[in-house]
Amino acid sequence: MSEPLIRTEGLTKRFRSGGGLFSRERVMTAVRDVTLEIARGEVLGVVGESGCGKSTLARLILRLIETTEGSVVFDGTELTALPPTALRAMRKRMAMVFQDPYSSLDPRFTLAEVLAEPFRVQGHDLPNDAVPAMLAAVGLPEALATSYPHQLSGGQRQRVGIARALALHPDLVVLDEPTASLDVSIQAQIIALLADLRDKMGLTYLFISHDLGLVRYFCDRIVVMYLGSVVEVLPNTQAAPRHPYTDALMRSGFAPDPARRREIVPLGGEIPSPFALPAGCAFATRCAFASDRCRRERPPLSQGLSHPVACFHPL
Amino acid sequence: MSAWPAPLRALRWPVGGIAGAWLIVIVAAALFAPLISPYAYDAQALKEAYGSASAAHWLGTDEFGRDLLTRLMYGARTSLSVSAIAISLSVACGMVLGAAAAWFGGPFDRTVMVVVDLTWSFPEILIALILVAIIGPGTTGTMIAIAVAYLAQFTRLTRAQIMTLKGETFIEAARSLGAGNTHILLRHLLPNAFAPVLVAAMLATGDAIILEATLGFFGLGAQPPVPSWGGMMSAGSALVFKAPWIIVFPGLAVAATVLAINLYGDALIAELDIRSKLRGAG
Amino acid sequence: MSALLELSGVSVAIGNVALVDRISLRVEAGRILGLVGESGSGKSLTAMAAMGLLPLIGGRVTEGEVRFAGRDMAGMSDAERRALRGRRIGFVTQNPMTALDPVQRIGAQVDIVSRLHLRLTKAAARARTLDLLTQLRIPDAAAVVDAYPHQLSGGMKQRIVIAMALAGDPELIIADEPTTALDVTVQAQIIQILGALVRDRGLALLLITHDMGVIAQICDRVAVLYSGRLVEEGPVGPIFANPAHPYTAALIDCIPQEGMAKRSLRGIPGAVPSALAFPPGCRFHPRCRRATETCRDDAPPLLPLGAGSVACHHAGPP
Amino acid sequence: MLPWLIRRVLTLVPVFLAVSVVIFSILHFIPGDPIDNLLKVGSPASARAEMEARYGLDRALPVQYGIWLGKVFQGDLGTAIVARRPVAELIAQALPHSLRLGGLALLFSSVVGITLGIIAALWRDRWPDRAIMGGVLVGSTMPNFWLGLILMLVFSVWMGWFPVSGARGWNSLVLPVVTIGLGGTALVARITRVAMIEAVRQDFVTLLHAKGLPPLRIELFHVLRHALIPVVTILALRIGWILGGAITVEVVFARPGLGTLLIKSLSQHDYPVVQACLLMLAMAVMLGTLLGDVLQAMMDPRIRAAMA
Repeated sequence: MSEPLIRTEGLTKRFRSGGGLFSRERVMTAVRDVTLEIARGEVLGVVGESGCGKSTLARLILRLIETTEGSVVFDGTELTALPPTALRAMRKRMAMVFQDPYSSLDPRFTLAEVLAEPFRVQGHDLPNDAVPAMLAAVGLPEALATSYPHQLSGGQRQRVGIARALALHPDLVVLDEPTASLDVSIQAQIIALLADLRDKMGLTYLFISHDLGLVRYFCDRIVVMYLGSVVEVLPNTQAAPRHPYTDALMRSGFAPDPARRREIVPLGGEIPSPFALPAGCAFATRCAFASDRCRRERPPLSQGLSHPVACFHPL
Repeated sequence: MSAWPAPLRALRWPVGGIAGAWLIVIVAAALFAPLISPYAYDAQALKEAYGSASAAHWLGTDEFGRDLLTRLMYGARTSLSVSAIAISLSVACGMVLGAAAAWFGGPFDRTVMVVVDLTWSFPEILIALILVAIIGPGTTGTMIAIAVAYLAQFTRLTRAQIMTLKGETFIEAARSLGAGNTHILLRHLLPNAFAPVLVAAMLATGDAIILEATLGFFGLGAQPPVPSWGGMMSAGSALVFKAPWIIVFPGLAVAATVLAINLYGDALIAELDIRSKLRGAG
Repeated sequence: MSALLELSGVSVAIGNVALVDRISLRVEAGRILGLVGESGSGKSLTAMAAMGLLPLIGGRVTEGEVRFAGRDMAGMSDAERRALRGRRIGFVTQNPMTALDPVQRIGAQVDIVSRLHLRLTKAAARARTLDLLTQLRIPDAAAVVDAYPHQLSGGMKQRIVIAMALAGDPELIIADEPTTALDVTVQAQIIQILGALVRDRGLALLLITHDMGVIAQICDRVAVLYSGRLVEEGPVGPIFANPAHPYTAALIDCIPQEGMAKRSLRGIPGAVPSALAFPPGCRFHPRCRRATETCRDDAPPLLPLGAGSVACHHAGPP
Repeated sequence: MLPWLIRRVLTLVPVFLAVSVVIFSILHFIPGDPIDNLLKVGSPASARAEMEARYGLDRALPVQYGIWLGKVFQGDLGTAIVARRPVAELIAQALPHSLRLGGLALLFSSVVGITLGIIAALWRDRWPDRAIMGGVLVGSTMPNFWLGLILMLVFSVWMGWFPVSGARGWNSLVLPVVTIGLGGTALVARITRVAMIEAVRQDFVTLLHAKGLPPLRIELFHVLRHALIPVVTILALRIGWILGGAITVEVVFARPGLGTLLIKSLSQHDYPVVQACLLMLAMAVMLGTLLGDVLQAMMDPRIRAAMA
């Protein structure tokens, strides 16, 4: 296997809050010791519920926020050690599409200005036909170039966000819940567009989502996160879950088919606070299989099984 | 209609239109006072002193027989220019200070905010009184005093705008494209913060006119014989029972102008759809 | 069987913008009716109309009747309508994060319903609240009643909202996107609770959602809305197996499913129209593969088909 | 909450010190020398030096500040240079008048402002709302002193209902309180109205209606309670602003009080008196913000939680 496009090593992010005169300082661990690789050309999905640290992980990988511990290596270059100027230049090779298509475009920019911005900030000349070509690539009419974001629908805005991300032909595109604020009929359009663009441009995607069904449809490999840690890496979309949390996640979704109704066995318990992580397995408080060892000791992401799972009692 | 810029759309009849019309009248009167005023502002005619409204003097005369309408026009010159210049000064400094505080954060931000919050909770009139006492009475002193008195408000507002904008996804998006600090500040943050601050400045000009008048009332504004609305009322206050019109008309001029500014400002806020952004500005 | 809640030809407008166009629905005791649609379909307005709460958002019923237990709600006095709300109709809102009064303790917010409608004493109301919370499997209910909303998780808050809806011992529950703001594992809990309520207590449930998966899991019948109009209605089995309306079919096809071939998801072309510019004729025609000249000119009427009804000039399997 | 309160009060100490430094040093920038007012024209230089020594004006500024602050803590505010009386005595005479006037004005603007705000919010976008908000706006566009003079002209001179000036009897308070209170009323009414309208849009209010609670109960017990949180915040922050109105109005109505004292001593360059007046006003402002924070915490459990 060739060198991966991205390799992270023990990536950890802790946020500090308070600590002023009026409140105690609290430390929140958003991402905890994440080691993963993204191969060139693959679509890696990261799935988890709110607060699991998936969006923070995306930003750490792009170094949009600074890491507390660990490193990110992008195509042989350690991003975490790069000086600011070199990092800014490196950004033309990696891009991000954001969740909220309403606030991800400057309301004072026309679409042409939005799409010219990547060229501008990287000091490239804007080719004459670039804006119409970019609009066409994401299926928008050329006439929209002079429109402002507020004149567009959510789906159209997200297309603009995608066009902006792809303007300089990056190697890696991080997609942070790109369809979570859209209607289902539009979500499917955008997913289809992303798949087409990946084929055409040979892109590598890191796809962040809370929707396991969508991730299983769209991605090649799937990283499952719970409370800041990776609990399982599914090597393909067909692989059976070995971690009880992944299993619960799969059982929580409903298929749009009344013939496949099933007994719901809801997950009990509450997610522990990220301000006070338990000593052992973070999922132990809600897990039917939890033993004393799970509560005491944190299971490592073991490589011995069919695929990596962080569990003492894999299914 | 929607293709028109917001400042023109805000002139929609009746409220915005009437307010706009009054502002145009008062500004024109101020600008062209030497050309259109019926008398000279310091032309005394002691025989005609304390005259109430008449054909010769539409609004009457003061204790020296000077024409009130003329003095009102010249007064507008002083009051409007002092307020407008003071607020422009205040906005310029407040934007720099507020943007810097929001941008650099840390101890600098905290220091600025403590000072700003503290001054903000003091009455503007108190700050202005002390400053005029230091600088000395007159138009320059009044201008600087008003500028300083409103500095806290604009610093606060600009900082709040930038802080909110900093959290917007489009800033993060620009950063993800490799944009540097200068680009983000100049192309995204300041242009987006500008409209709310400018509208707040307009509304504050109304308050500044009142403040200027109050300083004038205490005899600390423009010094005689140069007329200002506050100064005219100061002179008139002692004569309020004998010749109430001396004080009534300048007061009405202040109230009408401030009202017009507020009404037009409200219409402008509605057109620009920035009401929520102006919260917490007082 | 007679319907507990019946909407016949109900139109809703806010200001002079018509948003819901002649919708008819029936919700029966012991049954779950799913109301599904995308943004702008008018599904939440329909819920507000059924609750008689449209004036809160500046809206009004412009046409048609909302009948509860056979009585036209328009003919009732304000007091009569208020006596229904909380007592005979319970309401569950979309976002549990904002649904509770942040400055009032949980217990008091639930107690008030039974004190107001069932005339219970303070102590009896509290006992009932504790009982309800325990039934909804809220751990440590005795402590939760003394908590403020910000101290609870989203899933817990949604169960409190459901407890408030149940406190007046209602016959009908209207749930407006009760799981949209929740994580999937919590969504499963809430759907299970709602399903059990209908089964165990014989309640009627009007479940509003945009999620066809949720509909398939627990509803008996489904009504599909598009841009303020009802396009298809009927029992879930046949509708999911053989959707007659092209929109219903496309909506089901938009959901990624296990075993689906890569690249089979294409979505529905175009965008959901704005209420200010609904297309003439069939409102779905600009996005419809089957659309013809007729669809552009004439709005198709809702006609019976099998056990349900459909509004399409070209209804039937593709 | 108590530990928070203690910490909150402790933070006022550095603020107080900072304010006192500012107040002390600012006055030394004021041109004009109070000694000039005291000396007879042509007095020898020695008389001047003696005079300066008597008031401590010959020492270095930091030393003067230290001495001044030390005395302030003992309740000794110095001796008024022009009035030749202990400043504490002057303040003690003026303060009750100002407190009464400021307190009543604050009460007036709170009660009237909140009431008008509620009425406007309940009838929003209909004529009671337009009338109230229009009236309130017009009221806030008039300079305080002018309004005072006009009220005096109409109600005292023409109608003869109230005394023209002075501070004898309750009815001498009516016009000044109304004059000061109108500005505050406008502010409070506007915030109350907006806060009520915003609170009404919240989901939990919809749910209260869905629970079948009577609308008036919802508006007054739930919506108003919410709306009052921002009102209290702004009111506390702007206590100084409302009291500022008192300065001019005291002068207009020729009432004894801090404002009159301040204006008079400013024009006479009577440092010790000006310092003391400013210090009193600063303390009122600081106590106001403290009170606001405490009230806010009492009204909102989320704020209490953040304080733990």
